[in-house]
Amino acid sequence: MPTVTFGEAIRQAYDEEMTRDKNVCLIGEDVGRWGSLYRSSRGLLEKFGPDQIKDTPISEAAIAGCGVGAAAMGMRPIVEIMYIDFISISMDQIVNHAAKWRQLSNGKVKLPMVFKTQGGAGRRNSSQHSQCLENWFVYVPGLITVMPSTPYDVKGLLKSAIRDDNPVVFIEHKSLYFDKGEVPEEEYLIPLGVADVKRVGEDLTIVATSWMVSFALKAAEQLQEEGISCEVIDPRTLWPLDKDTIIKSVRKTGRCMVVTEASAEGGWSGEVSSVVHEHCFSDLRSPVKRHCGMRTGIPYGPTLEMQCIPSAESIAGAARDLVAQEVTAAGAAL
Amino acid sequence: MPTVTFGEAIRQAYDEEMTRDKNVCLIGEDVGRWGSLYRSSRGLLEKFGPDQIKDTPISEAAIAGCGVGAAAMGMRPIVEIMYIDFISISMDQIVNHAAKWRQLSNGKVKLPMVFKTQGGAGRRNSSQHSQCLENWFVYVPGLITVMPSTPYDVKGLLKSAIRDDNPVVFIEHKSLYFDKGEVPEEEYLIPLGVADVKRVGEDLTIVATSWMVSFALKAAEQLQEEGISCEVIDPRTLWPLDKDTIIKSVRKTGRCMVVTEASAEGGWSGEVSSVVHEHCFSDLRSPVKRHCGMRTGIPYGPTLEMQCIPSAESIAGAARDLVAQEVTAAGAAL
Amino acid sequence: MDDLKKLYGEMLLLRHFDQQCMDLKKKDIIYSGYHPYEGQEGVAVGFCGALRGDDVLLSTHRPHCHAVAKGCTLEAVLTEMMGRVTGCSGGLGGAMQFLAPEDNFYCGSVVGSNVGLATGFAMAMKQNKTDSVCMCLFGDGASNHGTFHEGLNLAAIWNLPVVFVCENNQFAEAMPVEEFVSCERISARAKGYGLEEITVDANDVEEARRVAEEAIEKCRRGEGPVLIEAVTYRIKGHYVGDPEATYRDPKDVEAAREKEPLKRAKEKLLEAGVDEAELDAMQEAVVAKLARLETWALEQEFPTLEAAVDHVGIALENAPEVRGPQSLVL
Amino acid sequence: MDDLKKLYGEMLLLRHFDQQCMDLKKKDIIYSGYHPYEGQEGVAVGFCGALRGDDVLLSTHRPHCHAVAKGCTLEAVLTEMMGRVTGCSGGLGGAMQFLAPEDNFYCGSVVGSNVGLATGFAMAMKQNKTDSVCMCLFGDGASNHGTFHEGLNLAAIWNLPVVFVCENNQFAEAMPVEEFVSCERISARAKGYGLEEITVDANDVEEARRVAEEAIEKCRRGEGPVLIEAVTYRIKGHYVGDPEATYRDPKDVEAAREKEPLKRAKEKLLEAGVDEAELDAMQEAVVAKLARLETWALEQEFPTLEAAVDHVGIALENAPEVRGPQSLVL
Ligand SMILES: Cc1ncc(C[n+]2csc(CCOP(=O)(O)OP(=O)(O)O)c2C)c(N)n1
Ligand SMILES: Cc1ncc(C[n+]2csc(CCOP(=O)(O)OP(=O)(O)O)c2C)c(N)n1
Ligand SMILES: [Mg+2]
Ligand SMILES: [Mg+2]
Repeated sequence: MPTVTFGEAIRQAYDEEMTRDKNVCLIGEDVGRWGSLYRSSRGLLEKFGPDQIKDTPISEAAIAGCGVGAAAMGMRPIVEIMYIDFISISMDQIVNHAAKWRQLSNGKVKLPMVFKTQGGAGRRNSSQHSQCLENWFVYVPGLITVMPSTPYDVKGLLKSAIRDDNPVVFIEHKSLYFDKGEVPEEEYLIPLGVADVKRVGEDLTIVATSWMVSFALKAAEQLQEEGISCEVIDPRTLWPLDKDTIIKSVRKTGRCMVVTEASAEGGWSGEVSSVVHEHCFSDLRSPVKRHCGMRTGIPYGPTLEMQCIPSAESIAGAARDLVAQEVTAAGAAL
Repeated sequence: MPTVTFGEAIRQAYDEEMTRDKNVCLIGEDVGRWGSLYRSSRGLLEKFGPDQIKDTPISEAAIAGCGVGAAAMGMRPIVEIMYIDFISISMDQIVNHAAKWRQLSNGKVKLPMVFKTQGGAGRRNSSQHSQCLENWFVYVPGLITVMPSTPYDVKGLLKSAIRDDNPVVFIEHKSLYFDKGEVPEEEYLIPLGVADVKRVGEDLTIVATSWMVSFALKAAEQLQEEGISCEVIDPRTLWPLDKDTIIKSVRKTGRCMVVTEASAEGGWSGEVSSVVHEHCFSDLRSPVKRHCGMRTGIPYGPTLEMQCIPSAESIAGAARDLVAQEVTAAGAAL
Repeated sequence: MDDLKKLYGEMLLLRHFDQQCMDLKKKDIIYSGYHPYEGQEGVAVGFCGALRGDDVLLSTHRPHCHAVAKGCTLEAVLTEMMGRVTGCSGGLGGAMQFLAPEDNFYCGSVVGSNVGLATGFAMAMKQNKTDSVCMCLFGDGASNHGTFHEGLNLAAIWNLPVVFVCENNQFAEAMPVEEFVSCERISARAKGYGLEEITVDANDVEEARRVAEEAIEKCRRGEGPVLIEAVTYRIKGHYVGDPEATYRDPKDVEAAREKEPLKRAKEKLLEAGVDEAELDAMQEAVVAKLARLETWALEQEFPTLEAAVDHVGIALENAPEVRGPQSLVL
Repeated sequence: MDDLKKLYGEMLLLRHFDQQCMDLKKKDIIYSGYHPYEGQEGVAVGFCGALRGDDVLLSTHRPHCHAVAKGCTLEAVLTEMMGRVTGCSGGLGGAMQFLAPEDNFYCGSVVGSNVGLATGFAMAMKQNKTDSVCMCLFGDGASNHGTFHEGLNLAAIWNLPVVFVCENNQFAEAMPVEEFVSCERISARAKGYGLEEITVDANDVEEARRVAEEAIEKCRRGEGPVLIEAVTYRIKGHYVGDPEATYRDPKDVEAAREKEPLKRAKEKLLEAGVDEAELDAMQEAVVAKLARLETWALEQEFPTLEAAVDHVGIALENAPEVRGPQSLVL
């Protein structure tokens, strides 16, 4: 299988879907001439022309609105918001319109559109360019939220997101664009709402997303040497959540840790933790642990930001503590 | 003690704080002439003049930005966003600026400001005017989030929010404005971050917020007659969360249910559920239950919206089920 | 005069329809916020009525007359406001927000947002190489919103077929336009987008229609967008029973009544020799028609909770391969 | 000529400072996105340099020269960009976002937002009855943002003392202004807010300063706001190493070099008989000063994790009664 970067996998997904369907178009700031900030659409303006690749002014509200209108007319727009931090400017269009119109028309208006953006730390861009805001979208009925972690996944999921008839918020991670991985030459889709067990294990289920998946896998390798066997699950779609895969795993391992770069408070990690407790209470040897980013704006500088988010070491440390812990729940004592 | 409406309690808080400190001002659409949509600032333009009561154009982004700038200059602005649904338009100013500036200046820039808005269903205003979006703010480091449930609380909390040196998102409920309750004549403050035990009980801890508190209390009354004793906790401040009060209660009752009008998925109820599991795992007889609004846009019509959110009856039903349940946790079996 | 008679008839229907809705609101049979339209009929009939079926209209939180003028049936619009399944949005939307894709009509209750949405509808039209146009109506208050600016700029640089109509009814809730809009005429904003400044007295329905047709034709020729300030007056409060005394003098309302579009059209018709009895007959017919409508409407069903689904949870008919099985069992 | 010599000297410092930052960026000693300023010095010196200490300046994601011209020390600005504790924001902000309240300087990396923020600073000034003003700088790209519109309108209806300066450097990243801004001159947007249309060739630093002073005085007199389009040219890429070939012809850059503000000021000075050796000496002094600065800067400490606190968790010194005890133990 060819090995390509995360960014190239995105470009391939665009290329294939735009070739397949002329209604697919990409709308955003410098998606054309520049081929997007991290070059994931390079060369596409030349290939598909300005009907499918649309450079826009700096107008995040209008761009998002434009996507909603175009989708209502049957196009399949991908609206790119350059940094997730700026999606704060498009929230009205996403939440009050994109998320509502299908219901408001009894399903008659379909909104086959993708809000594509990137978030997270790791490129030393400080607190206005490094946020993890994914749970805003999980929280809003009417939206699908996707966060891929590998080149293989991003391609298959993006293609599915483009083909889905509901608005999908598709969140890449800025620190993943230059990561490499195998991507088959033949076409494939990855269904939305299906988790991937990235590593099979027995003692502990680690649910991790996006950039954190690779850290969790590194931690799992290290722990394996210490005799702790971790199962690492990447839900890939944050909502709809593939509860079955997670529940099945926790029933087996009896322990669960959720790892996110986003801070825990008010985050999606609490959703997973709650779901696991609700479904696996009697299987759990100890409460689900959330191992998450610090509750702070990501600070600038060469090293500080990495200290604010989980690392392979910190994940391994937290996992060790969790496995060592055996908590007696009251229920059993009765 | 005099009995006043929720709206009047807000007006009193404004009045007292604006009298005490000329830097306190209210900025928003029709807060002056009209005295706000639900009349909570009526008469104040006449009393305090346009320096303290500022009618604005329909410009939610600029209004929020104006508040941030004014606060950085030492004023204490209250920015009113008429419906929380429109706060989607102010998110950049709240999240990328208000929430970040204090940290970004090492504490030198204080932002003593309140983003005041109202949300929720109950007034048949359909999906673009009825949302519960509070968890967006709990999720963002640098913000305090408050949701009062009674006239007494709204007054004391609003006064504290105005005096706090950090940005506070203060969310009222549109269905509470005409509720009445006792409010003392003498001045009082309610500290942010302190929960209120609205009813003492033994068998089950119900954590409820905003409009749901009254429903939970009604349910508790009914359940009492059936011999089930509920403790009802209103955190009042969603973040910082008064974990101690909740944990103490659950250690006593061994059961916990979180009731929110917002749907559970990605919501603040998951935060509470996680915190309780993390701290009270061995005290719990069964997993924490989230009893929350349906995951949908609030539909229009005379009755449908009330079917989408918890009621006293549904809360009582869920509580009955929860108390009947005894789940054996694995930990104890080991 | 036949043209004016026709326009007058359409305005008459809207006037009475609006009155009927207001009564239903007072009886609590319309449930949500309801925003009366009296006095603004020149805009609905002059502008919305100038559109073809395949043109798209994006309206506001004050949409009911726009919708009817665009071609939605009275049945669908009224029962939507009454929350019945026969409504445009199946009764899920209410009086401020509903979608009627079959009639190419969309509205919503967030002020200003539709200016952004319009660019997408028009972009699709342009790309599909049809000569359809999109008309986007919004208020004087909305012209202060950021989306107004972004949408106008985007439409202008892309040459999109949008007729932007700023329905200047002098007020945004209690905010008089002259205090909250920083330029003398809203049309002065056109220059900032390289567009022509156009202001029309929309209480003159014929003039409104003429300007509308010109703008629509311009967009059909690919020379859009166009921005038009359509000046009118909101005779009623922002909503039924709002505290009007806080923001305007009753005398101003009286003065506005002298200039409102129905009165003007009627005077012109009478001057031109049209028989008053004919106009009275028109009115009677409208009243009778609306009475039948109401009787029918009151018999329609309300939607049930099943309608309030989050469509995200539903697997896709046309592309099942993109959805995992658990999406069925959310 | 003494005035121009002074302005020239200030521009010279910024030119070399910018060059130095660019080198540090290439060496990965400046870590975040870094946006060069070469060619735009006429704006920083002409406009920002015209402010008093008590005036507030709101800048952009390209802030370093604005900051220095406003009065922040080179030490504070450079070490902020290098992430050291001695920086304006204690090294937490970086090259695109930092706050220096003691110097009344604020900037941020979200394009357009500062136009809204400016209204608040100015509102406070007006209310405090000082004659301070707020200057808000933003780019040609930012003039397409919704906040531009909302902020201008709000400032205009409230008569706020803000000098809005649109630094038109011809590009927003790879977007040429003429393709993305729908009016010929950005200043044409002024009319939409009832303001005068003012465009200045900001490569003529004297002219820029004259226009700046006039605008500032106008605001001090309570006759604000003012909107100025300051035309200049971004000689370097949007960031170091951007794919310039995708959006402009190298010939255009060459042409722009002929018109850039330092060259023009120098020519004028020489024409007026200033000795070239004197100018060379100025340059040498600048270079030496910056070399000392860098040596010092490299010795400064980085902040530690303790600095990255969420201030919400901290109980209040001045009003402890509004916070419960648990806020201490988050
Ligand atoms: C973004 C937003 N802000 C505020 C409101 C509340 N609101 C509803 S109608 C209205 C006034 C709108 O004025 P205008 O645009 O002139 O339209 P009109 O009501 O006069 O038809 C306001 C402020 C809203 N619906 N949306
Ligand atoms: C809201 C927002 N959208 C997009 C960006 C990404 N971005 C950073 S700089 C820039 C170009 C800004 O152009 P302009 O306003 O002309 O300022 P200049 O860079 O020319 O100084 C863009 C699009 C951003 N920082 N903020
Ligand atoms: Mg109006
Ligand atoms: Mg620029």
